[in-house]
Amino acid sequence: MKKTRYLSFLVILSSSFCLVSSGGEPQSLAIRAGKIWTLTDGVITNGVIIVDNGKIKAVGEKLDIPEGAKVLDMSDKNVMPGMIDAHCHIGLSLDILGEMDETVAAVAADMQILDAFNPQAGDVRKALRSGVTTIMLAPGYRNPVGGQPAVVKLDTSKADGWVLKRTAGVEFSLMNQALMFDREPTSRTGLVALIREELDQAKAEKGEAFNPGREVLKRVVEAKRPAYIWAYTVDEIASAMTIVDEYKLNAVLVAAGQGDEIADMIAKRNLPVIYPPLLLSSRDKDLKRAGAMAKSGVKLAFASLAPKTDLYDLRTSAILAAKYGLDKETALKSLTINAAEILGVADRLGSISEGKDADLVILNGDPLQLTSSIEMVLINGNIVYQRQGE
Amino acid sequence: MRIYVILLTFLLLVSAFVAPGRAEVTAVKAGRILTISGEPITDGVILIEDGKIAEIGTGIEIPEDATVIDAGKSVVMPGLVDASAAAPVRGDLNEQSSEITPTFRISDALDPQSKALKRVVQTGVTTLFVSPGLQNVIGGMGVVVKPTGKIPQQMIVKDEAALRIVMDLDSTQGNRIPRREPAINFYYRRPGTRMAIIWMLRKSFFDARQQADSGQTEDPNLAVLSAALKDEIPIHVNARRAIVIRAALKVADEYGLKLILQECTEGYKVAGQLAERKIPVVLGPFYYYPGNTGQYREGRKVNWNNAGILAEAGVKVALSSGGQSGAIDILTAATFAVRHGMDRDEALKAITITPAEILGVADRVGSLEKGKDADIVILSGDPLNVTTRVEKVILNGKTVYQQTSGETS
Amino acid sequence: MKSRSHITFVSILLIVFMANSIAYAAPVRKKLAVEAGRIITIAGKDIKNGVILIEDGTIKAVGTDVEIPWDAFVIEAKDKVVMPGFVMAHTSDGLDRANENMPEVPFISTFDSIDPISTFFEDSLRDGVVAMLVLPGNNTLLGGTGTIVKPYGRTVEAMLIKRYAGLKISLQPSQNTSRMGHMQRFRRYVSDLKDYLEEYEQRKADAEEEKKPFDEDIDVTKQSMVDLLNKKLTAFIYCDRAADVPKAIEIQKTTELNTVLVLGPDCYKAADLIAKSKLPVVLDSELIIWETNEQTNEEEMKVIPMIFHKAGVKFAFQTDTSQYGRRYLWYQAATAVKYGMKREEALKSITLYPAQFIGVDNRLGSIETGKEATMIFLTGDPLDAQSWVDQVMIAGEIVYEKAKDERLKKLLEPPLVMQEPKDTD
Amino acid sequence: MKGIKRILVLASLFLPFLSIGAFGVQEIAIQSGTIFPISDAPIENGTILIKDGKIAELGRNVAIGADARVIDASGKFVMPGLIDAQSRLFVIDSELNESRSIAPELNILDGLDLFVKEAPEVVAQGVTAIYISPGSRSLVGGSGAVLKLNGSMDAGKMLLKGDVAVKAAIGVAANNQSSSLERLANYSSIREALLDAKLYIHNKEKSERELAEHNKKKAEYDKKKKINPADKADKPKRPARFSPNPTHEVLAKVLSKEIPLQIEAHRVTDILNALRLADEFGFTLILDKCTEGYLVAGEIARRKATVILGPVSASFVDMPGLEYRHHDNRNAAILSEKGIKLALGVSGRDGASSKFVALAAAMAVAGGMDRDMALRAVTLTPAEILGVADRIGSLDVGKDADIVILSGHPLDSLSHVEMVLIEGKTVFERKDQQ
Repeated sequence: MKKTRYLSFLVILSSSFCLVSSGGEPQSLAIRAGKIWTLTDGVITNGVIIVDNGKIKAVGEKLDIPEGAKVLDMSDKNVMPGMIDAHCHIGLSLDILGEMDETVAAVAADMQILDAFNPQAGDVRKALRSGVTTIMLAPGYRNPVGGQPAVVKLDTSKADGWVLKRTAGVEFSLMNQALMFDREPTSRTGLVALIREELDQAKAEKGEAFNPGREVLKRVVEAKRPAYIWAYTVDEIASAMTIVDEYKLNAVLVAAGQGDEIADMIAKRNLPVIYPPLLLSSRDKDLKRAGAMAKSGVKLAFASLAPKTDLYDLRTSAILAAKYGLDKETALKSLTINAAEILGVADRLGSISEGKDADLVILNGDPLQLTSSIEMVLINGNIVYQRQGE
Repeated sequence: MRIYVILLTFLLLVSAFVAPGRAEVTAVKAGRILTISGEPITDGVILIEDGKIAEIGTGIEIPEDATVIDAGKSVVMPGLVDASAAAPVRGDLNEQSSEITPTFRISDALDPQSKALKRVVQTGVTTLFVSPGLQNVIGGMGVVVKPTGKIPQQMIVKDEAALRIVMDLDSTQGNRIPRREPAINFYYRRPGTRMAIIWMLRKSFFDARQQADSGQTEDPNLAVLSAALKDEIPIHVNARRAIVIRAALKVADEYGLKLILQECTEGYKVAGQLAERKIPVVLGPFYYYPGNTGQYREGRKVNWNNAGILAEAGVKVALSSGGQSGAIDILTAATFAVRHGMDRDEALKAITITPAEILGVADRVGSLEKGKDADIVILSGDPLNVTTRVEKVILNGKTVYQQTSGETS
Repeated sequence: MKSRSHITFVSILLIVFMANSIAYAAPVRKKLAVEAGRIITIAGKDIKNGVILIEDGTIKAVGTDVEIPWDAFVIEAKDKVVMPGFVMAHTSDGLDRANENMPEVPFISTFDSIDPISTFFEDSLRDGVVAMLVLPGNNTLLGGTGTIVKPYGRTVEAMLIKRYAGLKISLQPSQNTSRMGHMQRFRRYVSDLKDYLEEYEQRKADAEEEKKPFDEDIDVTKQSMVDLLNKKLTAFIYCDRAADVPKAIEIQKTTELNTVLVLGPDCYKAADLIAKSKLPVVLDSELIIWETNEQTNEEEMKVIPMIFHKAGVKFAFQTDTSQYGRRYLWYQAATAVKYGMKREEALKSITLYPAQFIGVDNRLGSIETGKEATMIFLTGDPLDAQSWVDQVMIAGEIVYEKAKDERLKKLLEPPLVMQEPKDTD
Repeated sequence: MKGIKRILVLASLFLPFLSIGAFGVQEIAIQSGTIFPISDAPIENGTILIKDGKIAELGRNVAIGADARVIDASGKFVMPGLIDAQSRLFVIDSELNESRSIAPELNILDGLDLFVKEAPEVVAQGVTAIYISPGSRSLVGGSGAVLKLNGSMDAGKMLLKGDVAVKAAIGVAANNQSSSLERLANYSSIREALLDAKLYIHNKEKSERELAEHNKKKAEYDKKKKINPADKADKPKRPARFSPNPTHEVLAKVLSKEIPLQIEAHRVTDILNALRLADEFGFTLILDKCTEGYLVAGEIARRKATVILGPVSASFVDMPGLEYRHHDNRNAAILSEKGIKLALGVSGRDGASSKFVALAAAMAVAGGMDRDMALRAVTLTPAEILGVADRIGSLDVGKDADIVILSGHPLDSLSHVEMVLIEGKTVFERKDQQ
């Protein structure tokens, strides 16, 4: 008796996560919003967003709504662009080592994380309620050269169209976690040496013999593809910068938590930083780091590194950073447009402006308030999540 | 408490003036200056200009715009040089995947944030030599650093300063089967006996010579070794027991290598040979009697006066912390060396100019001379006294440590 | 290999001791006079060119104007500094094994475990230590009782100063118990003990009432704890970290024990609490620890003796024989002076205070009339690294002379130059 | 630079002492701020008068003595100090769990290190009191305590209430090996312990009766003896001595409702088991964590069990394992709507987390909880559940002056704590670090 009720309740809940997708064929849609956080040109109060064919057609204060357009009245709500999680590992196995890292081979450049991604996984569907519409799906940090991340949208119900970038670059790791006691390399020096060696060989690669790994790294060395380098502590970041300087890589620092110590140098090389989640157990001095980094001119994007933290807490990170000295605008941008720029998808995502995808998040309050919750999420103009009223 | 605040503010104002290394001149006045290179100077002045010693001596008039550090009655001496310091590196100091890793450069892994560095500078050490771990036969290349700077590049004084070779039994260590691993993996690579260690050494140098003769140098490892054969890179051999030292000398004779011996716990037994071959030694760590101290109980045959005996015999001796972070600071090591019979001046040299010479950085550090780096330690009294304390440390002309009453409260 | 070295090593020892015994076979002189260049009395001011008059191993007079009786044997020490021997209030060296596995063994005693030929005692004598309280280690809740010995003599009985002194209580939990459980265990033990005593008294009362003879003794396993509660023994309570200090103080308050705190390095944080409690303290041999300043992120030196000194705590130093400098009591004192502690105070913390803590200050700890003639002859100032212990006198008997220290010779002099084997190839 | 920092640090160190020294006895008035008494409706531009550590008066128009120290709170918000009912502050890692599975006689105070550095950070976020209870690895883990963060390092001075509740845990110990059998075993072994306690009480009472009886007999016997020593009546035998058992003593108190039993339970089965125990033995139940409570809110409400809920967000906890699988941020909202007395705890990874109590409340609001209820759930309600509501939890005349002054609304994530007073003493004052 109890059991059944408990089950039924569960069912209801889970149903609330899954999609309320409205039909298949694209139609035009108009959203009246109390506040529109465009992020590229300020905040519009009592504005309208007109969506056509999944794209934003127009956004402004008083626009006339085309006839036949479906109207969403959100005049007491806030609208912001769909948030972008710059690094996470959902849709893989929950076990950290499970699907993220190739532990036998230290160098796995030609591996593609998307091959391990399960679009129907529970945590992917659950992720929609967090207001994150696009993620960078990345391999872990346990390989010196760890494979190729992908950029995907979270409306994975459809068969196709949700993959923005199948191969978005190559992941490197200079963290001590990339060292294993029974696999080369076992030391930081060996780690740096190994990465140098790989890049050298890639440079030298003529391309006669078929070697997919080399091919990939070659593009990285030629700065055609970005290198995503995991480095948390100062010494790790320092060795990352050394390599970037030596090979003139087009690089992004991942999880550079202690970057503020040498922020000026990071800024000088204008390396963008994908910032690790601000944990609710951190000490004050660590919570201040993000703000300090931004102040000295480093471009930030936040990441949940799920399953380390819930995607739902991506926004929490931004809010904590803001509470501890990051200015509000930058905090918001680091959730959206900055992330889009760093991941190279700013042409389609990251702001509410004409021509961009209609990936929108509708909240019942200021996005930088923990009290405000996410009411509705749209991807390509389709409602993919709607909050159950209790 | 309030008094402290006032005192503190005063001190800090002073240091605040000194701290930013502006191109302007700093002058250090002191009752007694131990130059090490020359005679001690009483009531002398040291002029510092952009990190270097511009003038030193008595009767030097101080430019009025100069910041003056008046050390009063205190004793001033050059920053100490630790010729074998604990490596400020996170994680493994050895690349376990091979026992011959000459290209392993410890400088790739330096951690500027290391607590050990911040501590060691407060004991007066301004130059350190850091080398790879002891678990490879040929471990790789060490680096001379100063405990300053935010990234490794800013710390390095001399990279690839020496090649580390280990002839003690350490390189037979870690030879185990890891958990859940098939029995065949690279943990079975290592020599198990001293015979094998020395054989591998011979072989590597033999190959290196072969390659050098044949002209082509693909293998970077061998390239480093042949450089060592040509004395382009000095060789540090870790040898504790007399038998190992003798073996080292043999190998050195065979390949005409120039050696620098490290640890050398039983060096006193072969002092004569070391002297006639002009082989310098870097002593430390120092074991206390009685014996089963040290990983291989090499403390058993310890002689407290090791340093004294070697110096007596005419060997160039440097005293170091022996690569141990918990070890006594080298000033105390010198103090005890004197207690046990070493000559005072020798002992002072053994923690300043001698190690600098051994590391090949004597042109920059190790003594107070015109043109050298302004690495200066100000002591409350005689350096070889336990009750003397470090009051101030100046590194490249900047005050990096200032004794405050905050310490003790 | 090991065993052989051990044997050789033992034999060396025997030789040394033999040498000593031969040297001092002569009967202890009844009357002695020490003419010292400088006497550090600890009790009062230092005395230049003073004389110490000794009769039957006790000091009869100290001063400059002491005239020497004609029949007294005069010891020339005009170029020496004479001071009372050092006292160690707490050590667990010189035992074959310091800790029992069971948590509650108050009934065992170090007396049964002290190893007279352990080099620790010989080294201690060389370093000028004349008395030490040997207690069980720090890993057992109720570790057992201690023994006060002098580091001289071939049997424990010969070394003995006090057979039954001090009981070790450790607040550091052993494996697989939490601090909560550890404390609970202690409280439980005490309450059970009181319970037992009540019962015991009751039986006694009944017996008296019925005019029966009552010959039941107190349970031997509980005796030492009973003595502790009756202040016949002093509790040496080991605190691993600052968090344990309040508990130790609580124990002392609730059970009113004579208490000496034996502290781990972390305990400096509780210096003020300790000062308030007025309990004597034995510091850890690690006198300087480093701490990262939260705000500035700088590494800061914490000089533990100074912190306690400023807080007004009375403490004694102890040594760590495995550490190079820290193994000398004088080095510990010198370190404290280095960072601003008063010299007199520092010297007291290695002589008089430890003597008081272990209750032998009526005999040792200072050079005063009426005290035992136990003193050391130094070649220079005690806090100077360059001065050595030249002679040690215990109860009017010279028991150590540097000149006759065979092992010290071996340690300092170069070996006989041996012929180097010629390479034949 | 470093120098200036140092001075700042020192200054901040002095500040409390100075203010204590200077204003300890004097009366204090906090003026013209928006006051949230929690127990009552907010007061615009009101005044609070503090006399020797207690709240003497509060309201719109309060007469202030001439010599009173006036704190101007105009444009600011004033509320009672926050309470974290699931704190890990002062806890020594791995000192929280005893290897024995049933150890109710343990006291959390023995497992704390009051010398840790996190405390000032926590106070700086307006948290003035915390409740710490033993860990969840042992089934019955000992009693918890409420401490005030008044900057003292002396447990005696910090302790507000000891032996608040006995901590038990169902299922959590079984978290690793997630067999439901294990969970069942947990339940039954706790039940056994309680039954033993019942038996113990019975025996105790019995032996007390016997002893009383014997004493009576003895008295008569003595009287007889006095009258004629020749009396041959044999001396009454003293009954066997009853030796008290601390374990059972504590559980006996639980059974007699002197101390509530705080049961940590995450999953529905465990929560229901906890409720069953409460039904059977009739002790006062505090449900701890209660991760899946929203699924059985009705059951909990029916039993009138109180709940200390947490963590509100999954990112507070370390590795959301089996226990947190169905974690939902609407939990608090659903439970409180059912009228369950509910406190919000942080229950974070470590001590520092305790500073985020206010954020936890905000998150609960995001989950749909009523704003006032959320505020109550981090102030008055925990005070009531922990039985310290007579001292703290709201701004009422006669209560301790544990007061927080904020730059903005308490639930505003970006508002700053300007000043914190504990019993009238300033323990934190904000100097603009940013």
